[in-house]
Amino acid sequence: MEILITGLVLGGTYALIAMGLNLQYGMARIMNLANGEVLVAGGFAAFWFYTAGQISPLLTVFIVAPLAFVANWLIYVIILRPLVKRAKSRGQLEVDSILTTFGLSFIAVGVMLAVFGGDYFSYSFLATPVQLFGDTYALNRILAFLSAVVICGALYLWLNHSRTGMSVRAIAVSPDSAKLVGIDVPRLSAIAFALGGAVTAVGGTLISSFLTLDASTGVLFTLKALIIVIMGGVGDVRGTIVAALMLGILETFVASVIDPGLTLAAAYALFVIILLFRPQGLFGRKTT
Amino acid sequence: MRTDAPVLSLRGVTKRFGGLVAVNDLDFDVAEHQVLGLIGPNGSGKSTTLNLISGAFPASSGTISLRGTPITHLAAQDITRRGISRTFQLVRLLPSMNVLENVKAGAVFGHRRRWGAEADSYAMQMLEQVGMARMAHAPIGQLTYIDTKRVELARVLASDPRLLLLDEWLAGLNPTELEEGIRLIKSLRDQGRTIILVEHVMDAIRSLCDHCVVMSSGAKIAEGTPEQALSDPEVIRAYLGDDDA
Amino acid sequence: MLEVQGISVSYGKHRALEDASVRVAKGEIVVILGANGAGKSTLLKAISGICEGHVSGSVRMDGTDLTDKPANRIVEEGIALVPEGRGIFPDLTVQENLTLGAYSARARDEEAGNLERLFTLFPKLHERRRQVVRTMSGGEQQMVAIGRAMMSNPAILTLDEPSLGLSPLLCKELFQNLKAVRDTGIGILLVEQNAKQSLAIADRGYLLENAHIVHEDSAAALAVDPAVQKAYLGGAAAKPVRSAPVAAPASAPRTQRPAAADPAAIAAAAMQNFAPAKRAAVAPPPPPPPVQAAPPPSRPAPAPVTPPSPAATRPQGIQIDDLVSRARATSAAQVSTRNAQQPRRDPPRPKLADRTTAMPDLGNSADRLRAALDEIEQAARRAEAYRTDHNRTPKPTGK
Amino acid sequence: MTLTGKDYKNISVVVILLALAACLPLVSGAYLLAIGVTIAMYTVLATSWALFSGPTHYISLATAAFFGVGTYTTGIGIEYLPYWVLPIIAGVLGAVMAALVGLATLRLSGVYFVIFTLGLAELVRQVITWFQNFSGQKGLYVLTEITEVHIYWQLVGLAAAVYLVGWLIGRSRLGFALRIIGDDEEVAAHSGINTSRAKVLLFMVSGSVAAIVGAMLAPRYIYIEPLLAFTPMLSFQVVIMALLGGTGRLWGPIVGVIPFTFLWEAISASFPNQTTLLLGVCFLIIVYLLPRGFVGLLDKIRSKINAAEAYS
Repeated sequence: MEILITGLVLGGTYALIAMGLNLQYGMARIMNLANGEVLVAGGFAAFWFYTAGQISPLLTVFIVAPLAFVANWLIYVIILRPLVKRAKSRGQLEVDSILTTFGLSFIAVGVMLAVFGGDYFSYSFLATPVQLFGDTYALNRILAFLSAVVICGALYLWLNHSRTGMSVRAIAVSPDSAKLVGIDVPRLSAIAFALGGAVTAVGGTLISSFLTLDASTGVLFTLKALIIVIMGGVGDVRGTIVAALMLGILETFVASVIDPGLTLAAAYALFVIILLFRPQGLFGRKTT
Repeated sequence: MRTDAPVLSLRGVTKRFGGLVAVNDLDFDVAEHQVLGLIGPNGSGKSTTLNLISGAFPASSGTISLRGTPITHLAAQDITRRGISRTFQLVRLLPSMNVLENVKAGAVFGHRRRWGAEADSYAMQMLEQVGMARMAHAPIGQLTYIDTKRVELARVLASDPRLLLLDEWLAGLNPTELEEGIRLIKSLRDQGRTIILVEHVMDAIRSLCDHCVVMSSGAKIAEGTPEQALSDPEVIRAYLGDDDA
Repeated sequence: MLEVQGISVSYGKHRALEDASVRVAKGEIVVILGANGAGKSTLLKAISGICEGHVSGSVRMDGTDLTDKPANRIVEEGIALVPEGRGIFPDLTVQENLTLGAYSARARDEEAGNLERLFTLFPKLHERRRQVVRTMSGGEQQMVAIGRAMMSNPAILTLDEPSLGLSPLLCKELFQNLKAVRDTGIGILLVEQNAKQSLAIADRGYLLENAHIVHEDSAAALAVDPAVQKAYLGGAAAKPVRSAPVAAPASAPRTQRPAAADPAAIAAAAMQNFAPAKRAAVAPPPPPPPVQAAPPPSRPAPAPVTPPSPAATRPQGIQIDDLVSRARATSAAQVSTRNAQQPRRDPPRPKLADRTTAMPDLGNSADRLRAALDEIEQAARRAEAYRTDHNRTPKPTGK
Repeated sequence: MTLTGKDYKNISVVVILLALAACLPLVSGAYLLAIGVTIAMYTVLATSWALFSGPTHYISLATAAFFGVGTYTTGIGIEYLPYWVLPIIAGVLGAVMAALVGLATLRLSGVYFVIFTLGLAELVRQVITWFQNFSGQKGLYVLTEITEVHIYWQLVGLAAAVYLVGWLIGRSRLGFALRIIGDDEEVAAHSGINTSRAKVLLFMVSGSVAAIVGAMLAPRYIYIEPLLAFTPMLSFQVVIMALLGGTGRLWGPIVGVIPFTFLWEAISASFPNQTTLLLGVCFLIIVYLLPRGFVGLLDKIRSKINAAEAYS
């Protein structure tokens, strides 16, 4: 029971990160390997605001989100759009964007190292225990989970019930058709990419309240987010959430029963199984 | 009557894409040395049928057999190795290679595999056959439209296929090119090759094919000599639409 | 009013469309006929700004220049395309597809009204509005596609082969629907292979052959034009009456190839489809025996420059045989002439108007129709006989 | 096999160059030799990487995983077996691992492959750390008689072998098949090529070579621990060097390796804290300015000169 709840809580925050990546990869069609660095940057912001100004991470979210949105929008428009235009095929865009975002991730790591140094950073925020179903959990985790639920819910509603959200999904489903109904595909792709970045950064802010981060942990989160997105099915919101919860529970299980050092190995095992038996993801459909 | 199995036979072949039935319970045979025309209006499932035969994707049900041996669930490369080679509706060449190397690709990995000097000379022979020998060392980017089609045909011929699938090989040619193209396919016919021809140029069908299978909405609606098939009322209806008059 | 002026499109070296001009007014259906690869889809893509090739020429909508504008701007100007492959969002519901259809600013104010109108036009869409489009049948998906396009409140609706993959019954329904759309005041530009049905609902039509627009006429005139038939069934189909008695006796051994005409002649026959001025010249292989004595060839058939003076010099009864014998007599000569002439075919091309007058008068269309129907019946009998005798794909019914 | 005069010329040039390279330890000091080892190591790694990734366009980030497996083979095996067996065992282990990874991911699109290989080193590292936790040790000592010079010669020999294998593959049906796959996989399948088998085979070659390099370099480290053996930076550096040189030719990667090694030395010396950042900048420079590496640049210049000559 304890594993299940801790897992769900962890999975909830993973869902938020993966949602960010899914917006970028599923909707804007950019495989962003610098995603984890955005997350760490969000965590850094929270750390800085908290230690310097005693500002609660829950408030920092409202500063981080618009900043990350603008930054990611600029990255898309300035750096990535030329690649989209230059690419003759989906495959070429994939290779180019992978290399470019790798470069960006290194640059981000380098900048963060220069600014904050290579140390782990953590701060103590709401580390008070709460009782739930007879077990104790840290309040910050629960809060982070609840915030993640709120944000995921809002995103889900936005994607499914707002006009812009629907057009973002339309781009994911069929960019060619989207043009024909008058959607400005380049503009909306930039928005989806920027929004994805903002969601990821918010995820980072929340995660930093209970996990220890350092400048180079970003890539681990990128990996986990990628595994979740592929498991859930690219561009599929429900799949992302389900896969994130699965991964959260699995990791918690492995960490508490076998060895905390094996969480990534466990995630990979799950990933391989999915690749072998359902390469299109849990909810994805086969393309013919 | 016939003791030997046909080169290719389709029985109850069906392909569904989601809810759409692209090919519906299709039966036909191709005999040795026969040129079979597969015709029908756009979207009637001809190209899908060709893709099913060549193994580009698997049939949902039914069997396809090559000389009596089922090949329904084989991968494309295994089907090619067994002797079915195809051209593509939109010509597909290997852009980083020259003309000869493109053709060699067929000779090296096809039905009868050759290597080294033998592959080179065989590929050259095929280029001569399609009239491209003088361009053997030209890069692909310099070719005219019909020449790209000829190179693709040479690549397919170089694999020494038992059955040749030509997917709208004459489409998009201008009149002069069309004349050359028809002459080329006719020369293949005269060599006694077994061919399935998906084609829209009706005059070519009439003159090149021994036998025609007409498809509409995924199903076979007529079969016979070109004259018979094309004068079938069902066929006229499929092409010209329902006559309201 | 949509006006396309002298538009040319090339994909690399391949010229897909040359100097095409088309206009569509509101409240009319204009159909573009042509064989595969003639450039029909390219024309629609170029109009909607989604063509990947190099486009030159001009597209104007009510006087606003739309050339080189991005696709979403063109939608705002009131041109909606239903592309081949439908252009819908298969993973979304019908309702979502329609809402997305009204994405453009020009459509938003009218969204509710348009939706209501659409649901009256296609009640089925209302029934199925919560269904995911991918799970619907081909005909229903096509309906969604048209509905989606109509939701953008277009002045002109362009459709690329909407009947593709639909059963004859659904086709009929589709064309009735298009007529209903036209009656709401929308102009429709339709690219079709289904000549008869599309001409039945159209007001005007263009014939596109080998990247050129070769003919423009009213739909009624095109419907009886043998060139239209030929564009689809090739040379011999235009004269079924003649071929009937001799064509393929049922006992013919099937391994026997049809009398092998020389490739030049085959190509020549095929090329009749491309060369407008020679539309009357039919050289079908194998040539049927002349029914009447053919007059000696007055001049080589393929000479394309001056159209033959109509009717007077060509009594229609012997016309086809006449041409057949001429074609036979000159087939060898044709190759060289043609090789020399074809590349230069464009400059001396007569203007559209000239060509329409050059159309051979085929007499009373009712007579023709009767003849064609007779022929179809005969053919049906023949086909039936053939099937029972020679059923080589043994089905239970054949035995 | 028939060799043309041009082949003989190329072979002799390569043999002479390798012989010259082998003479380096005789004339140089310790510092230059250390750089020589680094260059030889990256040449082998980048060339074998490009053997697979060049024609197939799959970006493998698994070099560090294979390398680490090789290092650990030596680290564990040195106590029980003579040294010369270990690189062979490492090669076999690398090939087996590559086969498993390839079979699972090479059927799928490139992105899956990248993601999988990206985490592979971390995955193997976690598993090894976990095993070590049982035995209670943190690292392994590799104490041998093998000196830097020996390592250098081994690597030069391995480089010769890699060039030979690459050259043979280029002349073989497998190499031809890979070029076709790189151009158009569907055509390849319809020409009768078993595309996944060809890709997996090449990936095995590449993985096996990386593992051998790891095994050969283990004595240099003396003390190995998971974090050192599986450093992900290695994978990225190999990718960047190979891309900088160009993957279109067998000799492409070395053209990237040599300048990059010196550049990297300079960067590490002058900006020890900004290496990551500058590596990122290198990635961007390659993608935007040198998409086909130095080789592509040379080809472009050459074709321009040819065109200019054709006009004059």
